[in-house]
Amino acid sequence: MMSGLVASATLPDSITFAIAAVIVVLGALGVVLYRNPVHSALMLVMTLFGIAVLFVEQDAQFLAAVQVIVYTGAVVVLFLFVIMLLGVDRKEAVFADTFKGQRLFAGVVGLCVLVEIIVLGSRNWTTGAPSVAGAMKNQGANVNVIGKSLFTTYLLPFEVTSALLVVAVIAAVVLSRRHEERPTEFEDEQRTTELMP
Amino acid sequence: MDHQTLSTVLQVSGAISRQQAFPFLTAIILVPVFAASLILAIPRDARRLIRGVALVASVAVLGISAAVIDLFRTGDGGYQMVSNHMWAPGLGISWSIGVDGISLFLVALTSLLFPLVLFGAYARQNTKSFSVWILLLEAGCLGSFLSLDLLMFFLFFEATLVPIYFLMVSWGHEGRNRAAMKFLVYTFVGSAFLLVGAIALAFMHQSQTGLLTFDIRSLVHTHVSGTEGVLLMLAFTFAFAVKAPIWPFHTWSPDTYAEAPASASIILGGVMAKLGTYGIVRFDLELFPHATILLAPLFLTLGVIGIIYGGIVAAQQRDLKRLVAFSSLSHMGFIVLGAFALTGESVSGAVVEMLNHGLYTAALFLLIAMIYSRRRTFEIARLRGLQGAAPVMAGIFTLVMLASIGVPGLNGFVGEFLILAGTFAAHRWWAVVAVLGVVISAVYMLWAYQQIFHASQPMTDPKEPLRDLTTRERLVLVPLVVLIVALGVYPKPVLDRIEPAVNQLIMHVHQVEATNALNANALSPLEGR
Amino acid sequence: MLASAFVLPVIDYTAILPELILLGGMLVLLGLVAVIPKDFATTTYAGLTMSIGTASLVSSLVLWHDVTKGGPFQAVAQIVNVDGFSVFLMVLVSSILIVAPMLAAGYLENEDIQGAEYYILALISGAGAMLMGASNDLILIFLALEVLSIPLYVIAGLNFRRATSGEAAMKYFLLGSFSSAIFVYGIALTYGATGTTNIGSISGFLARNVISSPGTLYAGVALMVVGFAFKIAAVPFHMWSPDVYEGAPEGAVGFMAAIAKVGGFAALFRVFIGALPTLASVWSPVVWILAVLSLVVGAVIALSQRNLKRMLAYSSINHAGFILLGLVALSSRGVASSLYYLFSYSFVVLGSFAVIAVIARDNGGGSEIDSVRNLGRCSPLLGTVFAIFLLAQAGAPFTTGFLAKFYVVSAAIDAHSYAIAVLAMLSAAVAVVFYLRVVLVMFSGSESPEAIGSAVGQPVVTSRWVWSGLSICVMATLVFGVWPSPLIDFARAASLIFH
Amino acid sequence: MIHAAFLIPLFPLVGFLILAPFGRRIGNPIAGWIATLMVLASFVVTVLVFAGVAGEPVASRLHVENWFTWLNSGQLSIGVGIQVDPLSLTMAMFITGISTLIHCYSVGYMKLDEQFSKFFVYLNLFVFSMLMLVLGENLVITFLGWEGVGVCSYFLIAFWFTRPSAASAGKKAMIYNRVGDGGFLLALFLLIDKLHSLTFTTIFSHLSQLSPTDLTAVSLLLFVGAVGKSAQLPLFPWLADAMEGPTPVSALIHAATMVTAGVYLMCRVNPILHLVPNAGHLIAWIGVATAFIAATIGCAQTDIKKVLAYSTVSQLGYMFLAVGCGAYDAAIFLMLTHAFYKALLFLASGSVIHAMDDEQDIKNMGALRRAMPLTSATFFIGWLSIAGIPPFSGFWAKGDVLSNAWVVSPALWAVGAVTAILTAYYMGRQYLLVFLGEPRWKKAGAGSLHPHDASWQMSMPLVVLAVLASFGGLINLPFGPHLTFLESWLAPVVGSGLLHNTDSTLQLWMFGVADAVFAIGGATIALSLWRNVVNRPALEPQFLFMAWFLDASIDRFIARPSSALALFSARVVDRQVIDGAVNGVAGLFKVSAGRLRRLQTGYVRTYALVIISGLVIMVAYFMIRSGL
Amino acid sequence: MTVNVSWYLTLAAVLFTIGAVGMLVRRNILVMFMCIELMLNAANLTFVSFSRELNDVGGQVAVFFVLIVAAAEVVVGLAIIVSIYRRHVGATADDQHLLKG
Repeated sequence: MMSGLVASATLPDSITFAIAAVIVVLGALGVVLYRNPVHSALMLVMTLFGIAVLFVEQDAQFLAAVQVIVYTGAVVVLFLFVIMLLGVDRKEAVFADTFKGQRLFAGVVGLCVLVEIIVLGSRNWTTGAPSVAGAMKNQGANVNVIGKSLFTTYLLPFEVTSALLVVAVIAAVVLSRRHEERPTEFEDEQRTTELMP
Repeated sequence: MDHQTLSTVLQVSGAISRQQAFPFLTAIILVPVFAASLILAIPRDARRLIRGVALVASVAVLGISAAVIDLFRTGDGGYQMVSNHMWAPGLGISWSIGVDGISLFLVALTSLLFPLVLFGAYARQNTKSFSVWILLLEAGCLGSFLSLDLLMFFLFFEATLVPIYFLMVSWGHEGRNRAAMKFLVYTFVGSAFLLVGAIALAFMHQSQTGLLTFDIRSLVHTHVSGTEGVLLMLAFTFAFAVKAPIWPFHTWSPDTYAEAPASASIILGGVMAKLGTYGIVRFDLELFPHATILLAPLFLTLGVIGIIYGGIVAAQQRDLKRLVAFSSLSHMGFIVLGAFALTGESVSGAVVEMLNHGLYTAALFLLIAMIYSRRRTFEIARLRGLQGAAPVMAGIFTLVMLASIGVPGLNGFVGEFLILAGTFAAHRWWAVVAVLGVVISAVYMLWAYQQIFHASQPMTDPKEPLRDLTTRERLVLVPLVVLIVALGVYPKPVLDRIEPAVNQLIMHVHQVEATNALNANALSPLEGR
Repeated sequence: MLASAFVLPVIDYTAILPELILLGGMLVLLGLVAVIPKDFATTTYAGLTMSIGTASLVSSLVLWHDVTKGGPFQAVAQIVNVDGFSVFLMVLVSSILIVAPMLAAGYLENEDIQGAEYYILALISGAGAMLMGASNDLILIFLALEVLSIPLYVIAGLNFRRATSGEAAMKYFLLGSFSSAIFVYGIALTYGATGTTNIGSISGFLARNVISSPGTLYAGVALMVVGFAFKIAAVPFHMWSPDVYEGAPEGAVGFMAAIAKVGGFAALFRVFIGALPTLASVWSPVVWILAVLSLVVGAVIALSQRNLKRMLAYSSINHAGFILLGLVALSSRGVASSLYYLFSYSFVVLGSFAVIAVIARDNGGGSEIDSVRNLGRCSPLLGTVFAIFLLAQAGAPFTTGFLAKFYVVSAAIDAHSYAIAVLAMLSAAVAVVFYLRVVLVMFSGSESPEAIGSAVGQPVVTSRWVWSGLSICVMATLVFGVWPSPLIDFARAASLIFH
Repeated sequence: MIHAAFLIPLFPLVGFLILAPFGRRIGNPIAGWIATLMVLASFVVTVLVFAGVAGEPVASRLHVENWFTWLNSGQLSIGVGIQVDPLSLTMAMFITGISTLIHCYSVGYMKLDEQFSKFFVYLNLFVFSMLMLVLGENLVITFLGWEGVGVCSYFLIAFWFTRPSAASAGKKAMIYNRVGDGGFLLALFLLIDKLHSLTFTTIFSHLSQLSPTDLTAVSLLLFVGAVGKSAQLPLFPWLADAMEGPTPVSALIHAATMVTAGVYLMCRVNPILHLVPNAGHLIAWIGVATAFIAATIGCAQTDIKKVLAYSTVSQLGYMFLAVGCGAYDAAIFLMLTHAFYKALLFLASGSVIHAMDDEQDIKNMGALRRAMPLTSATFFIGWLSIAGIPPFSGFWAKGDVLSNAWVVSPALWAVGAVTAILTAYYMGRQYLLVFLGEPRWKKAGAGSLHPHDASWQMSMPLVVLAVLASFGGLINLPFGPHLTFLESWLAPVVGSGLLHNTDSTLQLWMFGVADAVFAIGGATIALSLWRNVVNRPALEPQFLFMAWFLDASIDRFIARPSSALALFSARVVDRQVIDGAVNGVAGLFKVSAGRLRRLQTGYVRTYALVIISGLVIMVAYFMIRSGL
Repeated sequence: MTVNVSWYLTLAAVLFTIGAVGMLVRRNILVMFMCIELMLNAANLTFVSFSRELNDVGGQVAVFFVLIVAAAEVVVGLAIIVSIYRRHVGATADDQHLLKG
């Protein structure tokens, strides 16, 4: 029933999609396969960019911007920062596994998930009613629409996010505060490996 | 109308008014609870005070139940002294209690045995918690016998488990923990089915009348179809079969009886076993007449197997308490037989047997405890020739033994006689086989008696010579002995009170069955078309 | 064309007052932390938290009054429901927030985890739990879920002296965010399938039109089920809970367990009965399986546990199974029974873990089963209290534990699902074993006759705070066990919306 | 006067109630005398009542006294009361009479026993039960007494409980009796089922309601009870062991009274038996077979009391023969005379044993005639009487039985006749070995042994019984109706069942001569064989000494297998199968708990994997539901 | 050829799967966390695609919220990781299995 909307899909769109999709998938695979966390982080950046492109491609300019700013600008940087801070930028033996079978299982199960979702969706992905929360097309700038809906329909969630951010702050404070070590007998296993820089 | 009827009417009405005067039954249940909470407030060192309170409370209960027996209107088959209060309307549970011929003497038995336990089988150490648990247990048992609400019954039925568990693990013998756990879990599994069945029945009743209640007086009128009835009845009976116990659900009982302290074994064998059989008579027969009649052969067979099996296995026991455990498996078999034979004689016989079995089993366990206090063992092989040293003990033991064998003139005979007579009329061949039990019981009991009391004097070490029963011990046993003889010689007063209720029950059963048959006949032509 | 100037929706503050009180109180505490010197008695913060909780309790009761008067309504642009259900949960959460600080205070003091962090986090996640019960939009539920969980991750890691605490936090966080990622993907698919995330609209949409190829919708539902099942620790999504309960600081575990279950179940019921009633025939088998698995696995694995906290973790998995029975029943009776169960569970679990915290403190953090040996002798009162909680969980008569089990089972039977009812009761019978094993160790001194010995030497002394907290829990457990009518009526009123 | 009947059982009961608590304090010998007095009193009362009843017209000699209702349930209502009629009175009279004598004897016999008072407690209780048995107005009371006497015999056999053999013997007696009681109970249930009453009068007036099968069943079931109580085939081994009890007990319970209860029961229900002749034949054959077998066994016994025991069994067999032939009065007649001479023989042997201080082996006796003339003389009378030498009582009674047997079937008569010879033979053997020959006890160690007649308490009963044994026949002389006192006296009760042997005087004389010949023949054989001869292994084969190995085979084929079965059920079925199942379930849970527990590896990735797997399965389910 | 929404959604599914599998196969906590970010992004992509398809703003708003949540989670997660690493440098997820059974 929605096919009418995508009739306008043109060749450039397709090409963009193809490229972006490749970027996304490669990036994702990179995240998983690279042995060095730093590289994984960079691959993540790649994926996120690809996704931003796809956002733009789907007329979500605002989100694309936020995606780039928040993810690449904040999240990944934070990742890299932590990696460097903790000096764990060393290789992980990706292919030596702690216990056998895990990776095989993971592959099989992952495949199942993918197949199932696609099979379920493929017949007809979109069955919903259009424009319930408010139409997008011909409502002016993407930002306006989102902003409007944020401050009307989604006002409360918007406020709730503040609580979320407060939690984040407190969590950071509480957890990463340095304590004078007062080891209890519950660390016997740990002592050996404790090498504080 | 003539004077006699007039006078009886007056008398009855007088009885009613006197019955309403005071909530006897509620008091019976609540007095022990209050006493228990009172004891909780007493410091644990004031042993005498604690014990005094406990004794007074239990004796008070005995007094009240005596009053109840006095006020009980003989010849009235219905529930008497009923009191109803809504408890949890949302769940359809109500505090409704009452007594009828079937429960009357079980209440009396309970309220008699508990003072005896407190007097005769008292725990030396940790007096406080012992008294509290005993009193709570008494409340639980009385509650289950008195409650007319299926769920109240279940609550009390379950509530008895906690005190008995603590009694066992705190004052029991070596293997107590395992035995207690086995007993508890086994019973709990049983009551799981009971609970589900009860709720299911209540909802059936709701769907038919729109009223959600667990009051058996209403539930009786529920129309239960054949299969449902059978399933529900099995669910109920499983719980009771475990509690009684009925073969083959008995294997917890030898361990439990053996490991439990004297007090607990007395209550287990004397009172709590009756919870099961009482449940069968009260709920199975009353709520599922059709299924009962349908399944009667099965349970009759189980009962008979129990009688024979319990007897012959008892004959092979080396531990005195285990022997008693199996003997009461055999006696429970008689009760089941009577209950499911569904004749007036057999069912009243079953009810009487519950009372009688309570009396002589309690006496047996008391005597065993007394033997233990002298010889420090339950092993039959290690007990010899007590009769020479303790003739009085031997005499009383003999009497109780004969009662349990079922010698006429003692109470044991009355129940067995009625049960067998009634069963013979309805299900001849089961009765014929069951009579074997009469022989077998003599075999194992006499064997045990010979081992323990006969044969030559044992070598008593001069430090601690074996002494005969002390005055206190005699005082504890006297009431039981008196009742054992009295009920054997003149059971009529008891039966007269039991009779009407039982007849009403039997009539109800057969009525429902008849109506079912009628419906079936009415339906069959329709099916034909 | 320019965006027309929009008007902010009318905000009915009373409708969200309890949440606002909690968050506001949280900010107050934060301010205090900033201005007040470091070595400030943590118990004061506890006191403040209690008063905040009390305030929100009062406001939710007021709200209850409004609801009973004016009937249920929706507020703040139809995004929160104010009905019996949400108010019941508000009341429950507020009361948890009153009791939890008392129980934690003593512990935190002892571990000298100073400051107000714990209380702040508790308040926030309390607010989250309330929102989960109230919200009328999947997005808001997702946010609330995060607001509920993230503080819990932190609390799990609060005891920085313990390796296990950090590990617990890590596991809880990784798996939690993993599951919420799955959850949000589920929301996305559902959104695609129905065109909206608003619960009311979803149910309306599904009621109005039949979806010829419901693949996307089903996928979405499945993924959301995973999200909820994880939060309520239903098998097979339960595996985090034993580890987290064991690693997390004892004083807080009770709160974590209670609040997570409350929030999770609130949202579960809200979504599945509120939004997807028309699909009941499709998802109820899944819930049935989850319930069965939780009942069985929880009870069975608990049998083999030697650590009290792990044992209780598994037993609460078993409890989750019981609460799911209410959803299996798919009736207002079912919802009411689940709510009643949640209520009784919350207090029992709070109390149990508080007792464990005390014991663990007395023998250096160990919470093995032997650590309660002879507790009944050394400090009878504490032993009795613990025994009461354990017996209540086992479903002993005259405690809320029994009535709760009875209520849910009866709901299941009312819905003619006898099999699961019997199964539930049998699992309860199995559960009796491990509860009583603890009681046995406490009172008879030994689990097996050979191993006689005393672990708890001197009588255990605990702070006033803990005692008062425990007494409240015991009260709630016994009073509503003997006189259940008010609570039951409340629960039934709370479930009326689902007719 | 008849209304004093309730006193008959009351006196012994009172005696019991006095002695049970206080006997020990009252002490020896007063306690004994109290007991004796009580029984004597009830004997006197019996006589008075007898006179009263005898004074009434034949038609109205049946008096039923109801005391109180024992229980009533459904249609069943059972009262407690007594029935006074010629039969019960006859029984009561000889029971009380003999008991009085034996009480008196016991005072002397038990003089030195430290449980003196307890002995009389039991005796009084026994007399009470026995009287209830015979006087009871319904079968339940009879059963009450029936069990009561059984219990008392248990007590008294095991009286010297320190002897394991005595204890076992008591147990054995009780258990054998219980087997019979099973039959008795079933008979009661059958009657209850059919007639809803157990009162004799009611039963007999409603016999028409019973089908032939029921009648047969009832009579045979009651007979099973009688077989147990009266030690008939195959349940007689207990009686031999019962000799472990003190001799007065053997005399009273295991010769005179209790063991005849079965016969009494059969006579009491004669209206039923009368209707089922086939049952009668069975009874007759079992009786005569028992008589013969027991007699053969008696020939080989060496224990003075065992000989008497088997002779008792044999005589009881005669009684059942009579019952089976419908000659109830003959049965009663033999019962009475037997009570006299068998009690006499037991008491005499008792004083022998006393004199030999507790030596019981007749091979170690001999030549006691000189040492204890009175005992010897009385024993001699007993021998003549039991052997059936005219004119002693035994002759008349046994003759009556045999002549009736002939009427039914000559075969029965033949066996009975052979048995008569054997009886005379083995009793002669015993007399010769005990009182004649040379005193073997001298060299058989115990040099300081001076046998002598016992004290007067013990001798007086001997004399009285000797007199009775000699002239007891007078109560029922077969010469014309005016001399058959007993027969005509019992006629109202057993008349219905009585078949009148209408044999002419000639036949009568022939029978008499025949009996006399048998008796004298047996006696002479004994004289010729056992004069001065101690051992004749040929005549004492092991087979007979071991009582046809009946006891052994019962032990072998019933006792041992059943105890093996019991052991199997206890050890295997109960412990391993039933309990094993229960514990097995528990174990299953333990194991699976351990298994499942291992899934919880502690690795985050495992947990995530499980989550995803769960997801996969669930989505798969949804796929199926969405029709893919 | 034309691109319709199902391509985007398939891509999202692929992305989600890769993330999930990564979560299962990697031991480095940070990387595992990145994989979770991948999954969130898959969700986002789905939202956006649907919102375009349905011509509905709700989806994009949802993405906005998801972004915020992601940010908050990152902060908390990294804080936790830091606190763990402080105790045990270079700890992988697999090293953390004191708690089991």
